[in-house]
Amino acid sequence: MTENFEPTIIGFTCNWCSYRAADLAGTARMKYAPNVRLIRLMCSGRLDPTFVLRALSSGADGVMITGCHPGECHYIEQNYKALRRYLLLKRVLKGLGIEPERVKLIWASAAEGAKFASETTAFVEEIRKLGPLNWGKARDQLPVISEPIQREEVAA
Amino acid sequence: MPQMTDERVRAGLMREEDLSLLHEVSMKTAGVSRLEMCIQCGTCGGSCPAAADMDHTPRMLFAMLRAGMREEVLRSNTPWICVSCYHCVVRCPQEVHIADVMYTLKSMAIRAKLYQDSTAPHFSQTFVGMVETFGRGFELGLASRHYLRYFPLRLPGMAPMGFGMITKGRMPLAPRKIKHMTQLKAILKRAKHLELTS
Amino acid sequence: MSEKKLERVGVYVCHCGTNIAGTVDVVSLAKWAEEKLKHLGVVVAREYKFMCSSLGQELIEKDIKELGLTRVVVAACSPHLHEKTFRTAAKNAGLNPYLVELASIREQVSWVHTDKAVATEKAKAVVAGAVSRVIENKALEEIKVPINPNTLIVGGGIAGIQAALEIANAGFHVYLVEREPSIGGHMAQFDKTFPTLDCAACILTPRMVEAGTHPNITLLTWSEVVNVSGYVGSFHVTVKKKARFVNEELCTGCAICQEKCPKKVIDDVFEAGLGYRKAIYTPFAQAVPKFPVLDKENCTYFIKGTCKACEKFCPTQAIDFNQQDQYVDLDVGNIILATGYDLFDARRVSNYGYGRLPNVFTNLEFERLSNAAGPTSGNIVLRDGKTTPKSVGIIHCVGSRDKNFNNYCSVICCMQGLKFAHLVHERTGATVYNFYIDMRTAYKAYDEFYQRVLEEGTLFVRGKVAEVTDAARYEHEKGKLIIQVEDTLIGKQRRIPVDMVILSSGLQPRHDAKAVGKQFGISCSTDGWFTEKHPKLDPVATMTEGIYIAGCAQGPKDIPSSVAQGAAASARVLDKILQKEVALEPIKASIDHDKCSGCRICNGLCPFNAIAFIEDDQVSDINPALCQGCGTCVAACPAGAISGTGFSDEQIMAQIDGLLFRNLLPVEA
Amino acid sequence: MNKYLLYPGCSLESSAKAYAESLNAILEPLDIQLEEIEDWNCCGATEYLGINLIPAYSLIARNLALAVKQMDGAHTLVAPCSACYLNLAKADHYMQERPALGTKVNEALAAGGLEYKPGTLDVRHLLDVLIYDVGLDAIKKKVTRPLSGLKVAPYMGCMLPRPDYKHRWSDHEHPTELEDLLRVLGADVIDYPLTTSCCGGHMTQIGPETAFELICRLVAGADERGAHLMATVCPMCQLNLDAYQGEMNGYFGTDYHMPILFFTQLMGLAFGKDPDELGIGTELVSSRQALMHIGVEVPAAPEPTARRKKEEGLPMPSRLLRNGHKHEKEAVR
Repeated sequence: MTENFEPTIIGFTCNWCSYRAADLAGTARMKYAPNVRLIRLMCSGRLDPTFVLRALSSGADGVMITGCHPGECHYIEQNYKALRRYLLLKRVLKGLGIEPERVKLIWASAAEGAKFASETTAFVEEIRKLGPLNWGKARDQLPVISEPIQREEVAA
Repeated sequence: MPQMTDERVRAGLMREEDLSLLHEVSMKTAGVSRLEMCIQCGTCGGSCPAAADMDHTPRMLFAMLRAGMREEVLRSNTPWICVSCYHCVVRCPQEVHIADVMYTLKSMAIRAKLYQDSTAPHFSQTFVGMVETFGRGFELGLASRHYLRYFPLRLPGMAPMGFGMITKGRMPLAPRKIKHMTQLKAILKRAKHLELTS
Repeated sequence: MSEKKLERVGVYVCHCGTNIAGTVDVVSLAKWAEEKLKHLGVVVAREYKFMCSSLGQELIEKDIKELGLTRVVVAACSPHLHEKTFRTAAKNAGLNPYLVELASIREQVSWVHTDKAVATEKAKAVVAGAVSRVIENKALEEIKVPINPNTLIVGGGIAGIQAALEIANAGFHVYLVEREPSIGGHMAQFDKTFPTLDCAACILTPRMVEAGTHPNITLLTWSEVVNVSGYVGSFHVTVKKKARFVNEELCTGCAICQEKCPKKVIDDVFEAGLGYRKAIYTPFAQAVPKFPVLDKENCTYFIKGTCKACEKFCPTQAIDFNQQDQYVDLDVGNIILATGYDLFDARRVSNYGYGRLPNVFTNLEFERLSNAAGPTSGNIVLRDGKTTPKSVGIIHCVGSRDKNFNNYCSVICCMQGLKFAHLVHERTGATVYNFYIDMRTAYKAYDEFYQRVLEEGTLFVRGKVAEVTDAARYEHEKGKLIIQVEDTLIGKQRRIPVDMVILSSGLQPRHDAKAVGKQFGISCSTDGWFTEKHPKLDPVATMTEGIYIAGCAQGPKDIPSSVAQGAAASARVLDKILQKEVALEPIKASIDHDKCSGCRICNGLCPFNAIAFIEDDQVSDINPALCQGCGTCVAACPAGAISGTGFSDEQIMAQIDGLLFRNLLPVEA
Repeated sequence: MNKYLLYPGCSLESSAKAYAESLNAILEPLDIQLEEIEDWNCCGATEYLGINLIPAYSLIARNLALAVKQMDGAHTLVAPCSACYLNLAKADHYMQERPALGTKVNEALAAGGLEYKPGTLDVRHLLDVLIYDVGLDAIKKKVTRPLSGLKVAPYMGCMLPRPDYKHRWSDHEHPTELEDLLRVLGADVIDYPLTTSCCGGHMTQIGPETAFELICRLVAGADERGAHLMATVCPMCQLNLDAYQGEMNGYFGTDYHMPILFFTQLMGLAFGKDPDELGIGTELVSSRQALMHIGVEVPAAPEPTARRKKEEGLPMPSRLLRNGHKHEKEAVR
């Protein structure tokens, strides 16, 4: 199963460094694993841990959080806040019975297209090894996602 | 196609596989060697208190590693002259672990049987032999074996010193042995096995 | 069940020639979007060769008008490239520009993947994410704020002076704040400037005088900025004018007080510790302004209660022992930080012996030593004050390019080292050695100067000096400083005895750069220099609107580059002033006061001090002009009371779902 | 009473007996307790590292593992020998820096039923503990026979201040700790720029010409600056400078007579101990003449004069770092 398993991963990027790193990887035609789908935030500090839980509960097998290197945040120091939340989030995931390794924080400057590409591929392989996310009973314990997915009803 | 003569190899036209030499040395070194970071500034060669006796300065050795000059590097007396004073290590602007790289080169040279003058390897091996037998150093045993073989002419000059050391009780005539020699031997046996398999 | 009216969404897939179409099946992608995303409100999906072309844009504009689109998704390149293009197109067609989203299927899909099927599948996800998100987008309006035409410049070195003169000459007012008693900065301390060897004072003094007398420039020397608030267009700044104990109205700058003051003090600042000044002093003869400063810590009157020699001899009764620090409030529209650099403390490289071996000098000491106005009147002598050296060693890269100290190249040291070699050679005829790792003489006329110094007979040794010692090994080394180095070009260690050693200490960020950055709301790089908005294309702007940087505060640089940056920063400021008002991106956070519990968690999170607590209402509030839109407070609010326009929870949640196709098909309960 | 674990090292049983004796003599007045690790083995000096990597580190780590067994609240492992100190500290450091090495070493240790988790112990040199734990003030209080009039060259050697993984010393090149200690004992400390130059290490055994050159630099440097004797902190330095001084003189045709004592011997003397108790007399270059300077009657200590007092000329820069700190170490912290 895990042999053919293609994980789906949501990646959060900041507008100033890591999104531009992804742009650079593209401009330089660097190839990397196609499993990561990116969301642009203005800053990694915008990352609400709920987003990560929402992604994992909506079908993502892993979440990649990227931001500017410490000391290089375009909003001075907000990436440190992202780091703190990330560490906390890992503890929460552990509590929910989810492998904390499914979430990874990566620093990438706007100049580090190559790093972005190689880290992405490496993370996909790590998640591939972990296998598909198996929520078991954990999904029921999720207090943070109170709002049901509404748009399904619209379509129904 | 011209032939790859020894001269050509020495002139820098390397066989491809030798380009892995730097990486090999780096991987065999304890800690993180940072060898690939060398900028050839010469701080090491300038700092070395024994540079005058070396055939290559450490800096040159690192350039030769990059060029894949395996034989020349392992034949060099430089690692054996290194006195482990760590001047170069703390001054190196690129934080290369120079002294530890020297230890690696020594062990590689011993294994490749390339270093010409056997004095230094013999001393190290005799010393280690004592430690592996007794668990502690034994200066008199070491000195007598080593000097008789390599420095017989030095002995007359050293006699007063040796006599002084013995009469002042600074050189015990018998070795001391640790209690749990079997335990130490078991550890070293396993360690040697790990060294070969890694 | 839900009666929510569907938005009318148009999806436009760009081929970008073969850039996208070569890897993504654009035709089936558009078809898929039209069919499978219909339930989200997609009413039309088209593909076209070049969407950014005028024909492509017209296609979108036409659909907006004719099909009554309320949202647009363009699947093309990175938003950093063409977001503005398509937003403008929407605006032209009467749609609010913020109701357009770009789906990056070039940089993030076609250029980085090879398998067409896989790439097309990922492109679908990216489009689905963008469609889901755009539905949640809100119409936004740009915020416009007026620009106060006054400018604050912090730092009166050559970069700050240049910027001040450019703006003042254009007819606008400048406040130039300087920490030291006089403007001039490091350049005023130098003797000659490379590569042309003009005398620093000769070219700097006229600029200083011009700045000092310009009707549009208010000089605030012996002053420091203590508080900054506000935002681009209207900053409020408080400047502390330290007490000079000299009444500037009365003082004529005759310098009699300095002459009569009995207290001699080692001048650690201007004379780099190599000379003396009085307790009441101007740092140098051409100081601007001409008024002296009384140094309270060293003044005999302040220490012992008697003396007052300066007061007695002052012909205009300008000495005022009761003067207090003053606080001046300024309103300005833009700010330029030109705060300069500190010299690396050469004592830290203990193997070079500075502070231990008397005849080891720093570069700044040598500048004073060779300066005709310096403590030795320009005589290059040893620390005994009289002996001319017969041999001099100049060591490059002291504290620079060294992971034990500063990792970066200090840029100026090679040329400075060459300049010193020339001066020593010219004035003493001594043998000069330059010890270098790499000779970096880029830029106009620099390498020619290197050639000239070579021609003069300076001896170059390629090798980073290992140590400078007074421990002689041989007779000829006795009484000398021995420079021990590997001459890497011959592969041998050399010991070179010299009389004098000059250390080219590197440049490093001001010791308080981080605090100053925080005060003005800008960041520092890992090395500690102020961070520019873009390293290549926007080197003098910062991430904070209205704050600019110039000179060495941004990174090591020489005089020409500092001057260029000063001028560049002033051009950016003038551009802002002439626009009279500035439009701010409407990506901001705002607080729903009904939901805010007043916990104040967000208050400390904002690096731009945009969040304030309103005591009367017991809620927090965000100043939209200060908010830069990072969204950290949005993520942190435990009550969910803060929302971020452009990046709201709803938008991001919807995009997550879209990317995962979660909202693609109805799921049976 | 502060308890420390002690790794004495082979030399203290043989060539550096005097170090062991003098150390014992000063423990009681300074209120320190040293508990020797049971059944410790040789650290391999600088020899084993050049032959085999994993066996060399396993040999060192066995001592660390044994020490952990005896910890009982004590975290510091003290080594009086600089080479032993460096080896023990290095093993601890590299097992952390290269976890793969740590794993292999522990695999080897397991063959002897042992284990060492890097970072468990604080490996420190004796001088470090005396200066930074006991403190100069406490030492000063015990001085009953100030060494005034005795000109001492402070010799720190290499492996103590370098590479200094944990930033314990004030400087890599010119650390002042030994100098400060000797001054507290009342000695006239000479300006000795060679304080961290190399003694030759094992080169006395394998390349005597190289070693003689290095020994000569040190001894000549001390002699030229008027030292009566040199104070060392390491058995190997003491051995090279003392035992080989005669041969070195023969090689260069010089006639230096520079006694080499351990700093603990000088502490013992300053504390009023009997020279016999301190192993004085076991050095090959006799210190009798040098010690006559403090022998009979102790003259009143003259105020030490500034080394380079200058009335004229250009002012000297202060030795303090610009931020007011004395040492790089403090500046970094």
